[in-house]
Amino acid sequence: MAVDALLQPVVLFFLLGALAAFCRSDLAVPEAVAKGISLYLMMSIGLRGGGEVAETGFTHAMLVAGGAGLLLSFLLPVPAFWLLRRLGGLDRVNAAAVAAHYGSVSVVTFATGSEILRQAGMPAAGYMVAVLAVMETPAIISGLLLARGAAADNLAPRGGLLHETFLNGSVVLLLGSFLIGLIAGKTGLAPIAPVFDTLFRGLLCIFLLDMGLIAARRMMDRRALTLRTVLLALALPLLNGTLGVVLGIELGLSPGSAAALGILAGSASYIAVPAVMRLALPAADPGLYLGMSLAVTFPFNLTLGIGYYAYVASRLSAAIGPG
Amino acid sequence: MAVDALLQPVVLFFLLGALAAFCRSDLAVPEAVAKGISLYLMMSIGLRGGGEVAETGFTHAMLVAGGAGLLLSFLLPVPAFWLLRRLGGLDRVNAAAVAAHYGSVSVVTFATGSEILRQAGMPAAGYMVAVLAVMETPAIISGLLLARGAAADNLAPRGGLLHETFLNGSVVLLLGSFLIGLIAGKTGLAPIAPVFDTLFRGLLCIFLLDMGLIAARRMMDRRALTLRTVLLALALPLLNGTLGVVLGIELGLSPGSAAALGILAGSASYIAVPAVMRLALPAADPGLYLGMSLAVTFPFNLTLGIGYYAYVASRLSAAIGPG
Amino acid sequence: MAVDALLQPVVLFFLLGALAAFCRSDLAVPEAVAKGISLYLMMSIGLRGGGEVAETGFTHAMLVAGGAGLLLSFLLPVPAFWLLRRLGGLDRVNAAAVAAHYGSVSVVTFATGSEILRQAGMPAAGYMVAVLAVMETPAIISGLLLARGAAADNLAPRGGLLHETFLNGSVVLLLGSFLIGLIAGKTGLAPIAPVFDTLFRGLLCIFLLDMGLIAARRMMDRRALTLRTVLLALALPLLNGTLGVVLGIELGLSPGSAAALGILAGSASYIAVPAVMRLALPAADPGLYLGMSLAVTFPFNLTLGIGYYAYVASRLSAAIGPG
Amino acid sequence: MTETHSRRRIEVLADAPLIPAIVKLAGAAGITHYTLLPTLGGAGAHGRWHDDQLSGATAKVMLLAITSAEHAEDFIDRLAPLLESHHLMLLTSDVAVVRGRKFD
Amino acid sequence: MTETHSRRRIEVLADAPLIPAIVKLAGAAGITHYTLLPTLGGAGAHGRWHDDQLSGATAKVMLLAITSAEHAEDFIDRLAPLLESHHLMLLTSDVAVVRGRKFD
Amino acid sequence: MTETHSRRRIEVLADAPLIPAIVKLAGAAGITHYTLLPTLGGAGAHGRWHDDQLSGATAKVMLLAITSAEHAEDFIDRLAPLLESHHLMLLTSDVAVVRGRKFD
Ligand SMILES: Nc1ncnc2c1ncn2[C@@H]1O[C@H](COP(=O)(O)O)[C@@H](O)[C@H]1O
Ligand SMILES: Nc1ncnc2c1ncn2[C@@H]1O[C@H](COP(=O)(O)O)[C@@H](O)[C@H]1O
Ligand SMILES: Nc1ncnc2c1ncn2[C@@H]1O[C@H](COP(=O)(O)O)[C@@H](O)[C@H]1O
Ligand code: NA
Ligand code: NA
Ligand code: NA
Repeated sequence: MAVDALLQPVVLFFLLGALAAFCRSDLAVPEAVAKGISLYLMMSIGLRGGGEVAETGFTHAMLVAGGAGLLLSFLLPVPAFWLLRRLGGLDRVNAAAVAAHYGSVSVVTFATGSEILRQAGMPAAGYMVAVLAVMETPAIISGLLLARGAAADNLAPRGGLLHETFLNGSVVLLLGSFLIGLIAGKTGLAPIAPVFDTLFRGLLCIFLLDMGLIAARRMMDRRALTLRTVLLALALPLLNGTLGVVLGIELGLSPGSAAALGILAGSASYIAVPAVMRLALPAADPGLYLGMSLAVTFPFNLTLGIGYYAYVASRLSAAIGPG
Repeated sequence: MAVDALLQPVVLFFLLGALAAFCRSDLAVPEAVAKGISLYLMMSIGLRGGGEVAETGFTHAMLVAGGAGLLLSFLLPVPAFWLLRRLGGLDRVNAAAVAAHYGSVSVVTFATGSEILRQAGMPAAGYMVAVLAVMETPAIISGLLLARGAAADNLAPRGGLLHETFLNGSVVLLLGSFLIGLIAGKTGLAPIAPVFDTLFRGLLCIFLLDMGLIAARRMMDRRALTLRTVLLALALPLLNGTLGVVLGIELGLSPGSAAALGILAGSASYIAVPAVMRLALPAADPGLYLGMSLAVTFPFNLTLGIGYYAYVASRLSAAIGPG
Repeated sequence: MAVDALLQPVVLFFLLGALAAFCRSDLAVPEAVAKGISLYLMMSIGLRGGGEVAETGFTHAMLVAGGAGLLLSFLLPVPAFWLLRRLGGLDRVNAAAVAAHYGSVSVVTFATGSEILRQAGMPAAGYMVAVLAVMETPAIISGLLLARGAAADNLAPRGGLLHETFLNGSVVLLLGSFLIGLIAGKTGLAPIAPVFDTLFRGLLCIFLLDMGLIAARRMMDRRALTLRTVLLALALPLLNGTLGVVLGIELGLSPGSAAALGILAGSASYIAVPAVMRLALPAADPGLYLGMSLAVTFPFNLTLGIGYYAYVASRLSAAIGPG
Repeated sequence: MTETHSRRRIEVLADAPLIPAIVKLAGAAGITHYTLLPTLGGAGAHGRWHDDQLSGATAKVMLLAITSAEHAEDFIDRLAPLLESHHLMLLTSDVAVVRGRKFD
Repeated sequence: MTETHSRRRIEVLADAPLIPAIVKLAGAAGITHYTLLPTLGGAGAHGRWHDDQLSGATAKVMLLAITSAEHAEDFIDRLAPLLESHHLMLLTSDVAVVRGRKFD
Repeated sequence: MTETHSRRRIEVLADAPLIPAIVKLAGAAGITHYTLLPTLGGAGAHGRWHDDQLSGATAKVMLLAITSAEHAEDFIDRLAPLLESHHLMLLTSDVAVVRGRKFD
């Protein structure tokens, strides 16, 4: 499946973008278009997740998965922080900022993963979108606690950082779309499905082309990445992702949903968390946290990680229980 | 029907945008994307209207509706001007500028209204798009006449304002697309229908998300709105819209078309007219006319107005005639 | 067929844009949106071409067509250079820069032509996309050779111009998408076909609306065009295009593919080549080469040229051989 | 060392629909070369604004022109009476250029 | 000839998420009128950047404010300690305006 | 009161494809820190232009660099012979900065 996943157009366009950037081609996707597609992806994911939950209703499994996601997002930054300090040699503020990224999630990794899982015949449950939304912000709070006191600053927002965290545009759009999907239900969503359902994979291709360009350019431009931080940017998704899958299987989630929980745990944020961190921990280096999450972890997950989490999930579920 | 309309994704996304802006979320749709979708909406409306008229041919009802629209657009600014001077306490120039907005029409209100009418089983006739196009500009001329002389200005366009009025981008695009739809006919439009037909409602959702953000931010930012102007921005659509519906029914239009005429009469421009007014009556306050039309009248029509016009149209037509 | 072609929405939107610009309307498509659609068109053309070649496999005809394209792109600039010097009265550098544009190709002319050919029942083979990609760059090299020595310049790229030529964004995207289409095959492309296939003609309409605006504005703004250069901008596509069709028929290509080769030979670049020329031959006037290719040759090909090449191809193939 | 010449730098911030008229006014003052720069938003005596291209009526554009002292003065004299009524911002400062003749 | 008045032109380049906080800081220094300008990219002591709006965390915005010498000084004093830690660029220069009162 | 230092502000307007080469030229003159600003259109001796990103060949970008007088002079000397042939616009002016060392 790993090779199959690698040869899908979505992944190939990511590789094309990365290759173009490495060869210093002037290929570029206009920022407004990339941003527009990114909003579209969040709306689409939210609506489709909400629509499915409207179908299935609130279930026990959903609560369990939500709780697991909440816990993971809160706690994953702690071991990450420790590793980043010990092995990565980062100072407290930078380690805390990076740890928050790895506790949180990447919407596009989840989106690509969902498509690959669906294609592989082990789709994730619709409520995993709600878990995605739930996991975006708690890690930020953990990160800020780990940075302890570093945030005192003349430019720090007066009303506290919680506002910036919970009202970050991507969090609002994802949750809002999920609720709209929930209210509208499958029939209400039908007239807009040609946009938010049918076009999804194609637009994801354009977006991943741009991600390839951005990730590769960031890898070449920034000096912030060292061998140690690059290795950690590979180890953290593997550790967190495996943990997520195991937890999911243990809690009785379907293989697809457990794989999705692994994808969420293993992915690192590069939209919501950086925007908050730039404000909350200005002393942390954006070159470092964006370099690690965007230029190393994201490509890794897209090309290898997703396949690995899916593999572990299917093997574990086969080992443990009957079909 | 009013509640149903409120729970449709298009309206819910408008509310989501407004809510996000009120909570001071940093959610934003790139301007280029919003502008692009706005062009798309005009092309789509024009093409579909033209395609339908190509089907039905030019009818008597079409001429009648066009004449009614022309008249409404020319005359509605007069009572509006009087109300704005008397009850709103506005000076001549500001009253004239605002009056022009209310005589003209909002393309997106019409688009959303058409969808809601279609869904409610009382679709408007295809030629109502031509009426929409006809109603965009006459009100501007009335407004300028009401402002009388205020336009003498060093920056006023040399060639007279009629050029700016009739060649405003949105007017040209709407009329041009209508003509193209007319020439191409249903068969000629078939290959482009997947874009201009199928995607319409979905893209309208994204656009209304942005409208919600813009309307709410404008409501919070600008000091130009007073209680009196806000109340007028609610009364004018009600008055004009009711007038439009009654006139439509009297003239023998179908309930759907009469409701659409009401929606047109009740809506206020926020694309074509402001651009001309900024040039023609620079002394008028954009905060006032955009605040009233965009931040008050548009949300009102979208959430309540459309349902009200449709209700009146269906009741009146039931009361008056058989069938 | 010529009149039919003129009345298709894609062409009508081009004319609408041109008309709006000539009347000095303020209609404008945001640059980011136009650029985004232009990237989309290249991806779509590449993917579809690659997908078809994956179906048919590499054939003899494909090799022949590719060779012919390579040759045309290399050699067409030579007579063009001569005509531009002699009849156009251009200096060496300007003549060389313009000649390079006419040896290379216009992706959008090809795209529109393919649609028109398909509609007319004489579709071009899928591999013509590869020919398109092959023809983009050789003409640039010929042009630089013809300019001989003019490129010595403080701002000239250190690593030589070949890098800029072969890694131009549009070249990379077209070739990359072709390869992805080849790898994915029809089944791999199915999930993204709703974007890259179904939406093609509709989005082409929006793009051509913008092209009409840009071409007409360029025609009005720039003083670089003289009667002689305008006439040459009409003669060159006719000459090159006829040559391309004849060569295609001689080599045994199907009428549709021969017409497509004529379209490629007759079209002039306005995306890849100008970007390289601005860098390689800064002394050449962009007003001249963009004026000729974008404001004269492109509209000519779109409205008349394509129909003419198709006519010649169908007559020639009928004259020469049996079915 | 390359010789430079002192000229006036004029910047005018105006609502987008007014720009063509301001370009004409500049032309009347002898200023035919200029560059237009985009803006994102701002705040002034007439409230906050944000570039919503939607209507374009309140999106602002910055016109930049480098010119001689005389042309600058002429332009400023023509613009001055419009500054308040049209919500313009006009800035002038000194700038040095290499090709003096080009910026007269 | 229209009379002009000398004022201070302040430009602050900052990451987009910091702009609201910098606007507040300006307000505290008495500067309530400003204009925001977009940027495309650049390079500094902290490496190269390019406006990828994706996260917006490292897209930079230029704040432009014209103000009196006192307000300018106050603002600079407040900003100075933040320049290094927040990767800001602060520039000041002289500019002449027509309506002096408006830019105090 | 925060101490400020006087430096040179250099602005170069150039067609987008030339920007990387101009950045290299600046680097050769010792200027490695810069900011790139977008433009919308304009008019000059070579006619009017409008930012159609389509080909990008004639879209213009403004490079802004703050630097010491010596580096500025060096850069200007290198750019001067290219101004006419490459349709560039070069402006220099004075600017004050807080952290003088950063802008040398
Ligand atoms: N002192 C200032 N500094 C920078 N920009 C200003 C200043 N005053 C006004 N502006 C800009 O000019 C616009 C119109 O100003 P006003 O007419 O005062 O509302 C404002 O919205 C700002 O974008
Ligand atoms: N000397 C300079 N000239 C122009 N822009 C600069 C200069 N120094 C810094 N910048 C801009 O300010 C940003 C942050 O600077 P730094 O903190 O040095 O990385 C850079 O990325 C540039 O965009
Ligand atoms: N005096 C000027 N003031 C402002 N911008 C100018 C001026 N002269 C030239 N430019 C800009 O530089 C570009 C190239 O100038 P030119 O080489 O004269 O065509 C023009 O299109 C303008 O955008
Ligand atoms: Na994670
Ligand atoms: Na109305
Ligand atoms: Na050609």
